[in-house]
Amino acid sequence: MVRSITFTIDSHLANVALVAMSLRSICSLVALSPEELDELEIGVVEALNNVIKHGYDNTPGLPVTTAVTLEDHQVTVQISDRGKRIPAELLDRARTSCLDMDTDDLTKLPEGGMGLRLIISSANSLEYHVDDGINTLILEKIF
Amino acid sequence: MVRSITFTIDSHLANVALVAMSLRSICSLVALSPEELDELEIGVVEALNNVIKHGYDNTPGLPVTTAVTLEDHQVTVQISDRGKRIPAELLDRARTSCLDMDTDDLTKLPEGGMGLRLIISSANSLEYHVDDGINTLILEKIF
Amino acid sequence: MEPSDSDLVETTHHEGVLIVRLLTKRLDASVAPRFKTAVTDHIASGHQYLVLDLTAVDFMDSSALGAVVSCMKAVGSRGSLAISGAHGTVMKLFKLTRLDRVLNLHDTPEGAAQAIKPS
Amino acid sequence: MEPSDSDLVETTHHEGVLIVRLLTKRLDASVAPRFKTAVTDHIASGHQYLVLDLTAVDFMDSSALGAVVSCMKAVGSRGSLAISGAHGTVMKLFKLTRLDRVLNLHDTPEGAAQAIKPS
Ligand SMILES: Nc1ncnc2c1ncn2[C@@H]1O[C@H](COP(=O)(O)OP(=O)(O)O)[C@@H](O)[C@H]1O
Ligand SMILES: Nc1ncnc2c1ncn2[C@@H]1O[C@H](COP(=O)(O)OP(=O)(O)O)[C@@H](O)[C@H]1O
Repeated sequence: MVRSITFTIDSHLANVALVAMSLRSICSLVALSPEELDELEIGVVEALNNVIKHGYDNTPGLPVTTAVTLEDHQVTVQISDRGKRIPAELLDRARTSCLDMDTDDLTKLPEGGMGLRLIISSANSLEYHVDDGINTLILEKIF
Repeated sequence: MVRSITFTIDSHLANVALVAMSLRSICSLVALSPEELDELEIGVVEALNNVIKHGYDNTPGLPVTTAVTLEDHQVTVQISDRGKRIPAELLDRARTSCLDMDTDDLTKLPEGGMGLRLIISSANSLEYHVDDGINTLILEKIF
Repeated sequence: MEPSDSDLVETTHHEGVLIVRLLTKRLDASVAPRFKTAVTDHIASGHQYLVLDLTAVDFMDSSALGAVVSCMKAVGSRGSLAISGAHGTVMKLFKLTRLDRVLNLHDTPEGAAQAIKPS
Repeated sequence: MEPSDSDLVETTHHEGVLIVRLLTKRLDASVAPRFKTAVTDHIASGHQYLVLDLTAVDFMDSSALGAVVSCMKAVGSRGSLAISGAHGTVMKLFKLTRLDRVLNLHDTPEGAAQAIKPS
């Protein structure tokens, strides 16, 4: 059986937890492992934070939707917004660079710039497209 | 801090659980007691089932939205649909009748007709209005 | 019972009583008709002493409650129906509707079977 | 620390080490700036040996991870920062970024304090 639900929040960082907690709870209906659920939660939270912080420049009151589809062996999460898009070159670069930090010099450890790579590593596949000013990120988790 | 999220599902009874589970999980952010949370879950599930079964006559593919607002001492749930409305006289009657079943004659125990009364008893206040063909039920739980 | 109900209920026999164990956490309107048919089919095929074991059920709505009432009526006075493992919203619903006064409620399916077994 | 941070962190002293215990289940972008300021204020006011106790934290995102890195840098080589109670997504994030190799990770805040206390 395929079940679907869409979560809509206003662009405020404190609302992201509501989506994350809801996603976690409904994923108990399918056989995602705790490990895979942790990964997916991280990816979705990073994507929503980015939409609010970068896409909407922290302007409150703008809609962010997260559509979740549960199937027997797949969870699909589709995040849509009307803000600025993720620059294609940054997404491409994140796809090919790895998440390991260079820990040789602690004074040079990065304090940011991990989000896109976490989003990519959270899913089995990632698609991103812009149509009529609507940005859509699709994460597929297969199990 | 006030946090809000809107859950949108298609009119299929199997999707109601997604809203119920999501509602339960986000309510852990406020100090609702387990008892109060059980009551609210029952009320919301009955209201959503009624929209799908009676408002939409079990026609799939129609939207049902559930907007939840979490405040320090209040949870507000607003359910909206574009189906048939709850007949005013049935809602009024349910407001004034109690939920006790007459258990003297087991062959006459009711097998239905409990939903509206459960919805009413689930919240501290209930409001229902129809605007431009949109039915809106508002449940307030104060704690 | 249809094979398609194997995700919903599981049956065992205990001292002449049929124990119908619910396998779903949520007994709601989306499964209530199938649940009702699964149990009333057993009754129609001759089982008069039944226990509905709700230990696994964390949530129940009024459609499922209606199905339980149907099962009671189907058994009628020819046999007996008991319930085990009711808790949380299930028990809440039984109490709100005062059905707890007429339902034969027990902690365990074995205890329930013991209480209603045909002599 | 601002009084408004009393819902976020709680501090105690243990053998010359400041233990900063997180009180929130979710350490995410909505609280990461406040968390960072709360801890770096303690460092600026002279605390050089600190334990961040993350026992209560069930979820962490990259903003909070960045705040932890900031705290490490603020302590620098003048003192020492250790972490206790990392689990679940917190540990997952430390491992994914390989930060687990440089973070001083311990099970309990007392164990962490013991390991870094000034001699
Ligand atoms: N949704 C978005 N809309 C616009 N720009 C984005 C979006 N997501 C990411 N970016 C850009 O990509 C950069 C890298 O993002 P990320 O890897 O998440 O790190 P961080 O958010 O810590 O900067 C951001 O600084 C921003 O410039
Ligand atoms: N959302 C709705 N839209 C239209 N009619 C409704 C709605 N909710 C309830 N009703 C009407 O009110 C009646 C009583 O509802 P309820 O108390 O929930 O019991 P039941 O659903 O078991 O019939 C229903 O049978 C239906 O006729």
